Amino acid sequence: MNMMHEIVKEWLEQEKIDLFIGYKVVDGHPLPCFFTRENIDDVDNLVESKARYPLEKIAAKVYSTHPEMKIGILARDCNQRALNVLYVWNQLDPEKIETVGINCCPSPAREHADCSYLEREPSGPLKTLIGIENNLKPEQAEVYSQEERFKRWSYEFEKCIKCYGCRNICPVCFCKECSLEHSDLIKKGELPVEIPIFHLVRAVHMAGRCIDCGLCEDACPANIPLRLLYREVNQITARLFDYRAGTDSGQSPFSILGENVTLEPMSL
Amino acid sequence: MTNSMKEFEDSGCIFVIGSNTTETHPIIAGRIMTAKEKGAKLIVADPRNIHLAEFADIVVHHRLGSDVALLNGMMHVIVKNGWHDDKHIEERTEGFSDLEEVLEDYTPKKVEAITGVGCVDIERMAEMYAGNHPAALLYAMGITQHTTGVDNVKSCCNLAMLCGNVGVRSGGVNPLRGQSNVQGACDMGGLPNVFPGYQPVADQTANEKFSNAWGKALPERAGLTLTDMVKGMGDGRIKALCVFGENPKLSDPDSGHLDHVLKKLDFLLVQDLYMTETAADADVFFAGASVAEEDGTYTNTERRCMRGNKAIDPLGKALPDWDIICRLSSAMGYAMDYSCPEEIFDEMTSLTPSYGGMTYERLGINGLQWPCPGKDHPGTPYLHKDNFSRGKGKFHAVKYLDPDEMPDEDYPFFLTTGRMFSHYHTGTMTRVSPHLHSEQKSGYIEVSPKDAGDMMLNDGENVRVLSRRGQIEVPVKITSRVGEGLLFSPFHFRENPINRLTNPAFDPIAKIPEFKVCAVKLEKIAE
Amino acid sequence: MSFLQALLDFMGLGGRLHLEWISSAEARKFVQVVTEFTAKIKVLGPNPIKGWQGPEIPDSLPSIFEGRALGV
Amino acid sequence: MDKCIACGTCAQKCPKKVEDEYNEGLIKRKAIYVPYSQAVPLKYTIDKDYCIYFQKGKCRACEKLCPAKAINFEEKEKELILNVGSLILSPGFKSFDPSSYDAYSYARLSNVVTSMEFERILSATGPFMGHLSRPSDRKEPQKIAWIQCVGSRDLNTCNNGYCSSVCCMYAVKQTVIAGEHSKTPLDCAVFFMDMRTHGKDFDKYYENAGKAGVRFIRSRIHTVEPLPGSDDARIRYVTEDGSMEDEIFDMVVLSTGLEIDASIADLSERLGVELDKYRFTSTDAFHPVGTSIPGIYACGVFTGPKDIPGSVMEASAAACAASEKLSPVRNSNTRKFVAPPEVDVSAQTPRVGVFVCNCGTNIGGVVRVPEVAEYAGTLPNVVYVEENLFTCSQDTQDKMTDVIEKESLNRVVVAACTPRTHEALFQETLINAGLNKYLFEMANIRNHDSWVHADDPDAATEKAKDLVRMAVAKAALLSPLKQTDLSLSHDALVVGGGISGMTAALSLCKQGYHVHLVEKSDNLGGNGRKIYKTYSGEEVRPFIDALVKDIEAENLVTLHLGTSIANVDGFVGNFKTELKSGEFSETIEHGAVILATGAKESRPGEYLLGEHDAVVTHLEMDQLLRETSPKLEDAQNVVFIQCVGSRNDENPYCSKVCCTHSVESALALKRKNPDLNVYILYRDMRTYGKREDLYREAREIGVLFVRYSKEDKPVATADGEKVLVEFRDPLIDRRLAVKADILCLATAIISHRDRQLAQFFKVSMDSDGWFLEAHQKLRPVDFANDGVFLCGMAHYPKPIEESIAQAKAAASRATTVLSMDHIQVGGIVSYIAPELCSGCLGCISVCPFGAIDFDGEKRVAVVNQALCKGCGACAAACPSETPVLMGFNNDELYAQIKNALG
Repeated sequence: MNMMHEIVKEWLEQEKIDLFIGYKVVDGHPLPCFFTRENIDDVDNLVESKARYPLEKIAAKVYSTHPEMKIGILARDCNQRALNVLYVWNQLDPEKIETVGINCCPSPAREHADCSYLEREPSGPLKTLIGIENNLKPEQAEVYSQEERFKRWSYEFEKCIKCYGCRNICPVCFCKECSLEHSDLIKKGELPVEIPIFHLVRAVHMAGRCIDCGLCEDACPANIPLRLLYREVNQITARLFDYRAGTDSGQSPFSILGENVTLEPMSL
Repeated sequence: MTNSMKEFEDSGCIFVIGSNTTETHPIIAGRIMTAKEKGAKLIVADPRNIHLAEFADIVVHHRLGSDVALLNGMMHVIVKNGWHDDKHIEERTEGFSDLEEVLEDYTPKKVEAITGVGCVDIERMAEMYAGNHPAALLYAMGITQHTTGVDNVKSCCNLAMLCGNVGVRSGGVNPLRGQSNVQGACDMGGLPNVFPGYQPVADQTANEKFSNAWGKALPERAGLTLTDMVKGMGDGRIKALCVFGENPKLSDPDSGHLDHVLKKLDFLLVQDLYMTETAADADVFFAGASVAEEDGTYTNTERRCMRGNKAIDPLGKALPDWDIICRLSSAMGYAMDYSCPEEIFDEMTSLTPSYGGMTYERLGINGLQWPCPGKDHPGTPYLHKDNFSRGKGKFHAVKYLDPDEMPDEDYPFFLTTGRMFSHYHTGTMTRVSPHLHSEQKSGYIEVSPKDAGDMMLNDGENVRVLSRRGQIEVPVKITSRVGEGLLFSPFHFRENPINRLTNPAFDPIAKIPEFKVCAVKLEKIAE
Repeated sequence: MSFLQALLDFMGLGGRLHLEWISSAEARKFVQVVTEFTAKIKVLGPNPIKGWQGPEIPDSLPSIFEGRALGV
Repeated sequence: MDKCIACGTCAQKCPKKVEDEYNEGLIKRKAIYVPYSQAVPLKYTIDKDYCIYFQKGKCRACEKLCPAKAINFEEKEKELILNVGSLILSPGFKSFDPSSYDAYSYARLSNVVTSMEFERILSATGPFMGHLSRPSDRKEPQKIAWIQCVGSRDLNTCNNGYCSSVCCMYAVKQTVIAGEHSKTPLDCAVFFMDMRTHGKDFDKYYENAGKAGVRFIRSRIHTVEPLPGSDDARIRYVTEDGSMEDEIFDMVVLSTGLEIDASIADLSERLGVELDKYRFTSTDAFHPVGTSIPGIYACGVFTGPKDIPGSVMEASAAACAASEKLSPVRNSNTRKFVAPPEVDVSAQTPRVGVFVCNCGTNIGGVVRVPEVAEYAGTLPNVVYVEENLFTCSQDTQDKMTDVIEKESLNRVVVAACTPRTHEALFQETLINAGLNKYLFEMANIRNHDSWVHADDPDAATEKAKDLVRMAVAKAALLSPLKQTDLSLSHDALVVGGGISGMTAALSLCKQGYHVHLVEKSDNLGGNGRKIYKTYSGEEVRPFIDALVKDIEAENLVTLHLGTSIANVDGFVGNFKTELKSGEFSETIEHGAVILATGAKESRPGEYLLGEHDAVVTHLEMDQLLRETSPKLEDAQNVVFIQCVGSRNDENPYCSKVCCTHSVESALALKRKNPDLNVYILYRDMRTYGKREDLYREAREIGVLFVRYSKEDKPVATADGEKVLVEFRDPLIDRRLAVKADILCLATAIISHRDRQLAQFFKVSMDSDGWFLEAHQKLRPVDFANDGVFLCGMAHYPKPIEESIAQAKAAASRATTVLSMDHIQVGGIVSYIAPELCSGCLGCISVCPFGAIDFDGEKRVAVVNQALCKGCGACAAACPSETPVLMGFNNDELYAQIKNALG
């Protein structure tokens, strides 16, 4: 029994939490799993693993129906950032959440970068010719001309098969009604998805929310460099509003109109 | 599929014919994109200008039903230029000379006349397919749902063997299966002429093996195909019908006629998740369990047998399919008292050599690809590595034949049917999903801008579509996905049942109907 | 708005979005803003989204596989 | 007059041209005319003095051509006799006529204009359509000078000894707007004596203008000379450092003062209303809108020079004063409107009727209306189209009612002018026809089309079609919206027991309303208790004592002393406020609230304040004066320093009252002891309005005024019992020092910055801590949040008479709520469907009216219809388009956009 097991068991026993969300190996695969007081011996099967799932999204789901439940979560830095965003958007109550932190991802919160999970294969020659390499940094993508950028991004978006995987996996996507499914905003029933509206609508909605966990890109069957796109979104947000989702506390700048709002015309 | 999905990423060339891959097999399409990005060539041949075509090096839109001519034309060019794989042909195949003889006739010029694909394109396709080894050939219903379906498949095989693409990694002939377990269903004897593992019912040894195992003498004659069953119901030979998880009233051709014969039945039993159009006519309806409610295995298009684990107990009065069948069988006098799907699986593997090495435990999460004959066999990612199942690969000399019905003065348009990405089959499952429903709420018929202009049709306007078999009304979608003279409509929508129009003419061997080609006319609906 | 401008720029659609608060008393400013923006858009040329025909696949890309050389 | 349809034919054909007085004679009008473009009623009238028929007995062209047969030459002036309970005089002012000022060449040079003329030049409806051009040659000026105090602060040429109060600010405004209207950078120079930007946010505006490059030059100009051979003007002036400058300007604007017309003086005399020497009404500071005759009230510039917010406040105050006496007969002479039952259109397919208006020639003169009407008929769902000369005329309204019924219309589109002015009218017609008033849509083909594209009829016609198509598309999707009646409390809450609060409370009581008066401290009176006299010399304390007595005697007042506000719930008509007094707490219900929480004197740590006994503040000085302290008796030198803690980085505003206060105190000291040396160190002397007389008197009796700048402030050092004050005199450019027995500091008035109170009543505060009214000019006592009003120094520092006026104004405004039988809520408000809301709180944080609450149980946001103003901020902020702004929902707007695009 390792330390993590001890902590989780202790929390469950002392009723500090009612539920712990972590991973368990099933048929050789680490999968998200609930650990409860009723089944406390199962905690011995709790693993850290390299798997990454938006556990906080599961927690938010639990919270929406059982707001009184105290939940423990195995949290990497990305999970922690996602939790912070969900607190800001009132989807989770920080009072109800306990985390067991584990190190892994490179994050603005911490310097270390020992997460190998996200190392991508280098892009193929055609992609580097007409698409955007997934490993680029936003600054590097800026060397292209406007025309070139448009072509490259359009190529990437062209590949989209509208599976909504990016949204579904996203730990900070919680809206009951999603703009991506709004027929007045985005044309329905056709592939490719409306270029570039579909992806831009999502990118705009990521502003002030994206915590750069990269799950969207991992989930994307078309290998679209979504992480790069949202990283740019984050950089713009940081530049314009000095706000970093997940690390800065406080409301997202996109839901604030200003301190003194008056909608009557102000003369002089 | 002779090969595995992942292998496509390393193909030198991918030739997609008769498959709208991004919409119907999006994950395989993802592999194709990756292959492309890694340097593979992509050839797309489809009567429609499908989404995948945007990524292709060569795109051709051949006339509906002209696949044999197109493939023969390519092979003609390959042979003429000596691009074929002599060594492979010599060592692994037979019947090449017969093929060669037939190919002689299919000059690019002639093929252009039949298919509408330019000579230059045919030559380029041939060169690209033959010149980028290994080349994978992918097809789907666009190849099979024809009166010449078997010929089409044979031609695909001919092409692959000609260039030495069979029995190699990242090559092969790869029919993309349309349903999650259609491969498994075929593997398990869901065909009228075979036992599990394609052991013919007419084969003495096999018949004995199964008769012994199941304690009951089994028929030695092949049963009826669906097409034959419809006929049987029509002439009163078939009096009762069980339908499991199918909705033929929407999915079968000339559904008007099907309506008619279903009424003649004395007894109709339907087992499904939801009350379908067909189920509405049933005498008895069994509520089946959904994927999340039952254990079992699925064998997917790459022959991978995988476990499906139950997440919740069946809701309401639904029961797992296996349980229903067991109970039904027991009630009918043949006791089936399996305690769980694993028990059935174990019995099956003991009787089916290609599944012989599989157990639930070994399947794990990733599953195994058959053939997997022994406990230590790792499974088979691609077939025919050293030998074909019949020994040598046989070239079939196939000649082009017209589809059963061609446009004429009365019915001037070609109509082809298929699927679109947000719905599945007759929509029994997808149309109850609010998300998928919101994606596409109604049926539609794709009309080219030119034809729409000629007929003064507006986007979204309802039109009447008529064939010799029936008529429906459906909204127009004006799109350059189809060319002049060609119409396309998905068959998912009960409000616009396109299969009232389709031609029930079928392939003489596979008995598969010609969903992909029929002749229709369009009428503007007066206000 | 600045956010969207920056994002569109990143996407290759830079300069095509403009927001200006103009009161009803600022007719001159309105004219000036509209004129300038129109001129700017003319320089940028037609909307690439309208003309977008799908990716252009270059044929010069060498195959990374050792295929048979043609005609051999 | 009833027949006139204002088609404009008469004016087009009238042969007689007359100077257009509305545009200050800069252009011509006809002898038959509409006085100005927004005139109500919009009817043509004949100017008898110029009409050829009236003058020479011939012509009658208008009569012949009028299509409505509306010309009646026989019409005579009629005398009407009205029985009224009280009378309010608001005769306004006239701009000083500088023709007599020979030195400014106004009569000689057409490019020397008055500020009023310049206003017209800048106006879009003005003579040059808002293009900045000068009169002589329509050239765009590059260099403009403003000369301040023309006809103000001047006894030599015009006998207007007072300061007109508004000219400094309007000149600054004109420089900024002229700059905006100019294509090229405009050189603006303002020549002034004291910059009197003492209003709320005025100083910031002044500073910004300076930063934007406007030159403010402290110099009194004596002459504006013509420049021979050109239309330009030359100005010679002495700068502050004494050097002589000579500049040429394209235009010169004379910032003319405000004065009362002689005819008003005649009227006043007839009424018996006493006027002062400047023809302003003569009353005391405690009755700012009263006159010498009971029952007659005055407001606006007539009571003294003032700006728009001041006038608006006084107008409400006068209304309040008038209705205090008349409250027993409230609602006694009214008629009740009964609407026909509303037709249920929910199951009907849209049947849209389109009414296209010519607006006389306003639209019809540019847009081809018949073509637009014909086009409207081809649009989907349109079943009826009509073209009107004036859709808004009463006969058309009656006809429209009939048409709606006859044609079973269930949606109405009017293509005419702006919904801002006319929507309510048409909605009323819908109600009369039994339709829900929200089944109405307007296409503005006048302001947005014919007016702006007057020179391109083809394009204007096309645009009109586009606008109609958009409106029809939206109309087809409109659904009826419900408004519901809510009962309300007729009690009021007044927060603050100073002069303002007590005045407001008493006014409300006099109108018959019960008032809860809440005061934080244990006694009433506030700052007023510490003030000695008003600027007009009345002692304040007796007045306050009387007020307190009245309050205590008033049955309708429930007094809550030593009480604070602990919580507020509810909204207009139905506030529930928890009051807390020590341990005791109670919740009262009230329909309206007036915030009169006042402000306080600051005590900045400057100039030895609090460290040295000789250093006092104004209020302390008032105490010394009231007590006739020996400290004053023995003093030889008294120094006043102005702007202590005001107009600096911390408090960038002007505290408004201190200049007058210092002058007043200086006068009092000097009158007591003429040998006393009194120094006032100031930055700009802001003795606005009639206060200027005090300033003049002070200078006359020897008070010494020395200006200092923000950069070079006086320095005070302790010198035994005295304080050594050192400062620079800019006139002689020397540093001087005075050993002051008393140093009186004009310390800033600062806000209490009661954020909690602001949050309770969902009102905003500006960055200086003053409560932010709904509109600084037009709604100076209202808040954006309905049912909440403000007055007194909580709004901005102000003298007693202005506080009283504002308090009465607030009472009057509160009465508009309290006198209602019920309030209507709903209509164009936001709706949040609980099943779509994710509970992210985004809408709640953007709602400027605090109208959205979080339902903790369902975890969704809920809109309070009574608080929602339909601004749509929530709909914009929501990440998933959940809030629907009724009447402007996505479907409706997208339909408009799609139709706009073709």
